[in-house]
Amino acid sequence: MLNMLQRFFLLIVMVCVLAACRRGGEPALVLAVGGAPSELAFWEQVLADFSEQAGIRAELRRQPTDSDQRRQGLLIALKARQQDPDVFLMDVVWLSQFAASNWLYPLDDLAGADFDPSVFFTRVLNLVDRQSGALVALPVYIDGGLLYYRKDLLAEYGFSGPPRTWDELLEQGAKVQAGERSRNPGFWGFVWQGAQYEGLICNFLEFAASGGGGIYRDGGFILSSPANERALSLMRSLIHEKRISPPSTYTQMKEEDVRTTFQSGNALFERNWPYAWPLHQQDGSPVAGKTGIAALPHFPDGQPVSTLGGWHIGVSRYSDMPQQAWELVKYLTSHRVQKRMALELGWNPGRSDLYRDPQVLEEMPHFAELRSIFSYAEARPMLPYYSQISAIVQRHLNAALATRSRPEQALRAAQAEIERVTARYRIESEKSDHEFHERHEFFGEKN
Amino acid sequence: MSELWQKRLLTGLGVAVMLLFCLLPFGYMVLTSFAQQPDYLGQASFQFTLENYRAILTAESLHFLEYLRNSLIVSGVSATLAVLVASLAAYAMTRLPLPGKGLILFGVLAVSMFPPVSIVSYLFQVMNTFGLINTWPALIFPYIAWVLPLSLWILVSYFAQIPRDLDRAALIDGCSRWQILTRVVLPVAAPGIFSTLLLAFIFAFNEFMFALMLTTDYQARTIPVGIALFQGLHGQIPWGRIMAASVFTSLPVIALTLMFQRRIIQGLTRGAVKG
Amino acid sequence: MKLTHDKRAAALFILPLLLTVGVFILVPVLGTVANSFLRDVTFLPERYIGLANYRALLNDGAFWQSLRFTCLFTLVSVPLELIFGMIFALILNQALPGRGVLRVAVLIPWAIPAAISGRAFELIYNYSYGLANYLLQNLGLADEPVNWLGTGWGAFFSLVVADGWKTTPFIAIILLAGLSAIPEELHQQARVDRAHFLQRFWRITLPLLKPVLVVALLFRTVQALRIFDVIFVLTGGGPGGATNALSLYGYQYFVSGDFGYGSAISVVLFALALVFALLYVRASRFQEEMR
Amino acid sequence: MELHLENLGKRFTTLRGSVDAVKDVTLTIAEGEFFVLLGPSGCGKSTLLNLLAGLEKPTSGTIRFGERVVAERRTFVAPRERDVAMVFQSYALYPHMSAFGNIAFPLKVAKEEKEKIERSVREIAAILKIEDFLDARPGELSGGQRQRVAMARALVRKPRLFLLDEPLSNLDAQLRAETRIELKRLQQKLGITTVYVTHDQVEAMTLGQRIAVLREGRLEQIGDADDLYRRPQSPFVARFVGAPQMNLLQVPWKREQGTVQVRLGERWLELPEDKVEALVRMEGDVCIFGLRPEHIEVRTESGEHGLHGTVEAVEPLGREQLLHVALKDIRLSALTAERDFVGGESISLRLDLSRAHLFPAENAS
Repeated sequence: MLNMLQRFFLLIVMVCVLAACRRGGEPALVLAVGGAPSELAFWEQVLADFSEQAGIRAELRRQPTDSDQRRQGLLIALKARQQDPDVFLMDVVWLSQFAASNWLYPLDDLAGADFDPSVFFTRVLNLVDRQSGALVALPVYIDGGLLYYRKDLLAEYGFSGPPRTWDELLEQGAKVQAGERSRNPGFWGFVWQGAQYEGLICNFLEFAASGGGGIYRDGGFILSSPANERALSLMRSLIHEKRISPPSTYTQMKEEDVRTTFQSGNALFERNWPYAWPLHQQDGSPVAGKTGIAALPHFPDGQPVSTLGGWHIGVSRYSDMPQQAWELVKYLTSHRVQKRMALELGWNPGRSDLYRDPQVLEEMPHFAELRSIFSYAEARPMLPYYSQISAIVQRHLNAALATRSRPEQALRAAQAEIERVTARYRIESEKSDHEFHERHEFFGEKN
Repeated sequence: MSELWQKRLLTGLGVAVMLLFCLLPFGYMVLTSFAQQPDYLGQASFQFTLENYRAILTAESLHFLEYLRNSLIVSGVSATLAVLVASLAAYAMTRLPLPGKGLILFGVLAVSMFPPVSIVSYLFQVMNTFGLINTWPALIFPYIAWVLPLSLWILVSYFAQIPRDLDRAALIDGCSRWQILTRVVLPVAAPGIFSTLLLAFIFAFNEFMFALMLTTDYQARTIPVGIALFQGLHGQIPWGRIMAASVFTSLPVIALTLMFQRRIIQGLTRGAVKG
Repeated sequence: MKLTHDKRAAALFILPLLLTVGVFILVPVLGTVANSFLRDVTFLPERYIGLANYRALLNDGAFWQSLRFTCLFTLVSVPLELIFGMIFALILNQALPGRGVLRVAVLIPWAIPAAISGRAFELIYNYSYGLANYLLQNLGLADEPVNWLGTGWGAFFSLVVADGWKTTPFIAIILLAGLSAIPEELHQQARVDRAHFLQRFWRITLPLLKPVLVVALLFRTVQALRIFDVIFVLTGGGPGGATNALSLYGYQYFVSGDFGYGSAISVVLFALALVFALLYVRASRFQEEMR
Repeated sequence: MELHLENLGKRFTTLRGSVDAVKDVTLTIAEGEFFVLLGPSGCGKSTLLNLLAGLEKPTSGTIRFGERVVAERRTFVAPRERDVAMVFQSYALYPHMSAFGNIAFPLKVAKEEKEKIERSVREIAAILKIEDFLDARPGELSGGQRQRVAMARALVRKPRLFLLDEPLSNLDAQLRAETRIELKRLQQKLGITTVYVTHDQVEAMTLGQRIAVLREGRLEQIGDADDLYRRPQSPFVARFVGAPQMNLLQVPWKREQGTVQVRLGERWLELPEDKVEALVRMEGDVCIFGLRPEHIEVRTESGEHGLHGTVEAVEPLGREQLLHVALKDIRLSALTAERDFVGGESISLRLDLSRAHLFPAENAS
């Protein structure tokens, strides 16, 4: 027994030593990406091709899909000033924080004269990728909120096209829902993301900004405003008064719940990201060929708005091989790889030139429409402490949707809480805020 | 109504409630793992498929079997070591002259109340310093510490029940303290040791946060994180695969339970702690 | 391993414990406590700010809400789990036919990692095709599907059930091990004394089970206070922050890069757990039994 | 092997203060001797045994096994290096091993050869007549069988010192008597130096070649059974040894006309001359007077020398009766086989003063 245990201990020590040895070897670029196995398989292939072409060893660090968990993984490594990962993908809302934390290598320093930023969506680049004047990231994949609709049903009930305003949406939704219920008791007029998570902010921003509201403007929070109140009341009445959105909207409706509801033929309208398109159209989908996309509706006095989402690529400040890292960034944002991404994963490239590529358009006809929709894109507040704000706003909006508080009450409370909580961060970041606004306006107008 | 019947009725009722409570969700998971779509209880109908199992067992990109292997090794090794370390400590606490036993016991419990998320970045740095990120030891060491408090508390309460005369007899019979532990106390406490081992194993098996942060891919990643990776970029959840993976994952634990079960019934308890 | 003196043996025996717990838990915990006095935010210079994080917590409504939820959840779920765990353990300890199968059945829920069982319950509570609504409607208990997670209390009890499904077996197996250590003679004696089985339970089983019961209670309380996975998956803290547990609240700050504030929340959670633990230990006088 | 204990002391320190379990004990136990430690519970006899076994470390003093110092201030020899064996009151059998496994355990730990173990176990099992249940677990054995297994486990190694801690107290009366005899025979046969702890004076008297009476950690008296019975050196020993208990009374004494007298009830009784010396050394005018019940004669009619009293209670002991008699302000018990007495009867007592024991009053020791 004694011997056995001693041997066991010895084994453990040996395993540790071996494991430590295995870490050695020549340095390699490390790309941190999260996602489903099929997505990771894609990245693995791309990296292998890159290694072969550029002669630089590159490895994949597999992260989960959950964006909080992905961020925490990067945060811990960066806070510890790790050399790896060298290159990583960031959700658009992290960019300010990562830049403010000085974790991102200014790409201008790495880029040669041959680099042409104009192939990317300029608006996106200016809204988010330039921080304090420096280019710190490039869009790999961009997202924007869309309205999906059932062409067949709209025609059947005598509507000529998708709704332009929220009122039209209400009208069409109520009529079709009432008609369809006899055949399908689980049918809903409009499904969208209302659970307490980041997606709720994206949805809210689209409702609010399409009528002149918003979260943050000109260095101040503007949550408690009549426009926002109107938007939130509308969202709430969709569920509780008009009842064309299911009660589960504010509990479980995230992207996938929304998509599957629509895809199984149980909804007329769907607010979702472009990723849903290829899935709706795939073989065996009940809504294949019956689905259309359009810009989201707006209030009579407003414009359609689409919340800007997506993932951006950057180089770590602590990378031990930034020049090689830049090569990888260039490769991953190259026309070839972006095209491959669009065709294989159905993702929307950050390069605008691909939306005119005949081959891409043949496979992904909806890209033509997406291009215009991305130009309505509205960014969420670009602040280093955005996630704290987001958490607060999510909670209060969700409470209003759950009828735990009244809209104006929720918005006022959110505004007050934000002011208080973020006071701790603003003391020293005011300066950067100020710079940011100058920049924002400057580039915004230029666009 | 006689007592026997009251008891039988209560037992029968209890068994029914217990089985329903424990197995209904699990049965649902099994059913879902064989379904093509998870919404078969809605308007859609149930379509049987083995595709999910085929996928998790054969699709290389899922790395399911590797995750499972990592989980079994990491949890098995850390549970064993933790129970060993806890046994040593519990023995010292119940038998040996040790100042501040209660303080140690409570202190160990107290520090383990910390939310794991707040200590994971420290662990990351430690493991990184030793080049252990994405290796089994990176998880084994924190897991030992992680399951120790539970193991320690259970074992102390067991060891306290074992008569001290047994130790004295063993001392007289020529044993060292180490021999007393391995040849007398551990065997006598076997039922307790086995349930502790099982609890420790499952504790480690279930851990998520450390596994997420201290491993980077299938070379060391464990099942809970591995299965979380099944999810797509927009939260596409392959329910069938997740459920197939969970059902498959519970097999080793079921096997362990059966083994452990046999050991208990084997009659170790028959004369235990009575003589 | 030649141990001539018991003191040296004691030191050697306790050393591995102190070492592992010290290096892998105690040091990081102390680090976290120290961190809670800092403004440790990724995008601002690090600075000592004394108790400012704690003062900010006092004025943070969301913090109070999550504190309330966490305590309430613990106070409701742990006793419920304890009662059912006890019932399960009593059943499993009987010589029933197929008791091996029963034991496996009870352990299955626990064997499934929380990150996954949370997912399973997500499906179960699904509004349009989940098992819960399916049963409810097909058993004729309701006409309309129920939005389980839609109200504060609905979400609360849905979480209690989902969490209890996983943790009741834990209590059951600890108590079962404790039960198997109770000599059969005591029960026979009581039977001779014509004690009813409920009396036997109250007078004999329960008192003898006390040390094990305390262990189960202690650990479940600490775990319940720390509850994370199930909430993270099921409600994400909703609706409207009604189920935002302290650990989840702390996690939000850790992932968003405010380590100082997150640490302060962790320390509060820690203190809370400590209070509960002290109460139990005091009530049970565990140390005395240990001598 | 001879055992030497010199100024041995053991102090336990707890949160509530410290207790001296053993105080300044000095004694020598001869090779092959059957030595009994006798005393009431809590007198430190078990601690003393544990000190011999090496289960406790003395706080002061020395223990030598022959020439070898096994415990002293800086020396401490662990139990397994002392070559001692012990039988516990609870038997402390290992519940997870068969009887055979239990008996073989010390040999296995000593890494003896398998065949030798087998042979030794069979041998000792034959001596103790336990061959038939060597395969059984302790839980399946009766109390007596367990006791034998425990003895076998202790003796199988042929230890140099054999320690027994109240090994018979869990047996019923008849079995206890039988085992006592057997134990004595076994010890004589094997010739191992044996230290036996008990609180039962009958056991001590029947088994011990010498008996040490302990009181509150101190050695009260050492001697053979006869010494303790006939010549107790303190009221404590006098009371503890012998059944029924000796009568002990605190009485005034005086010297008169070359004689020494003690007052019992209202009468002054003259003591025989050989008792005078004992009293002369005492201070004060009160002493403790002891007389065993068997040395009091009970008579029905009142004689001139008799003390008159009333029977308060009668304890029938089979062949004899123990009478509790009240004499004015004192009580005496007396043993008689003369005839059956009943409560309330008036009797007279005749004391055999030549058997009286006298101790200083308020005995400090």
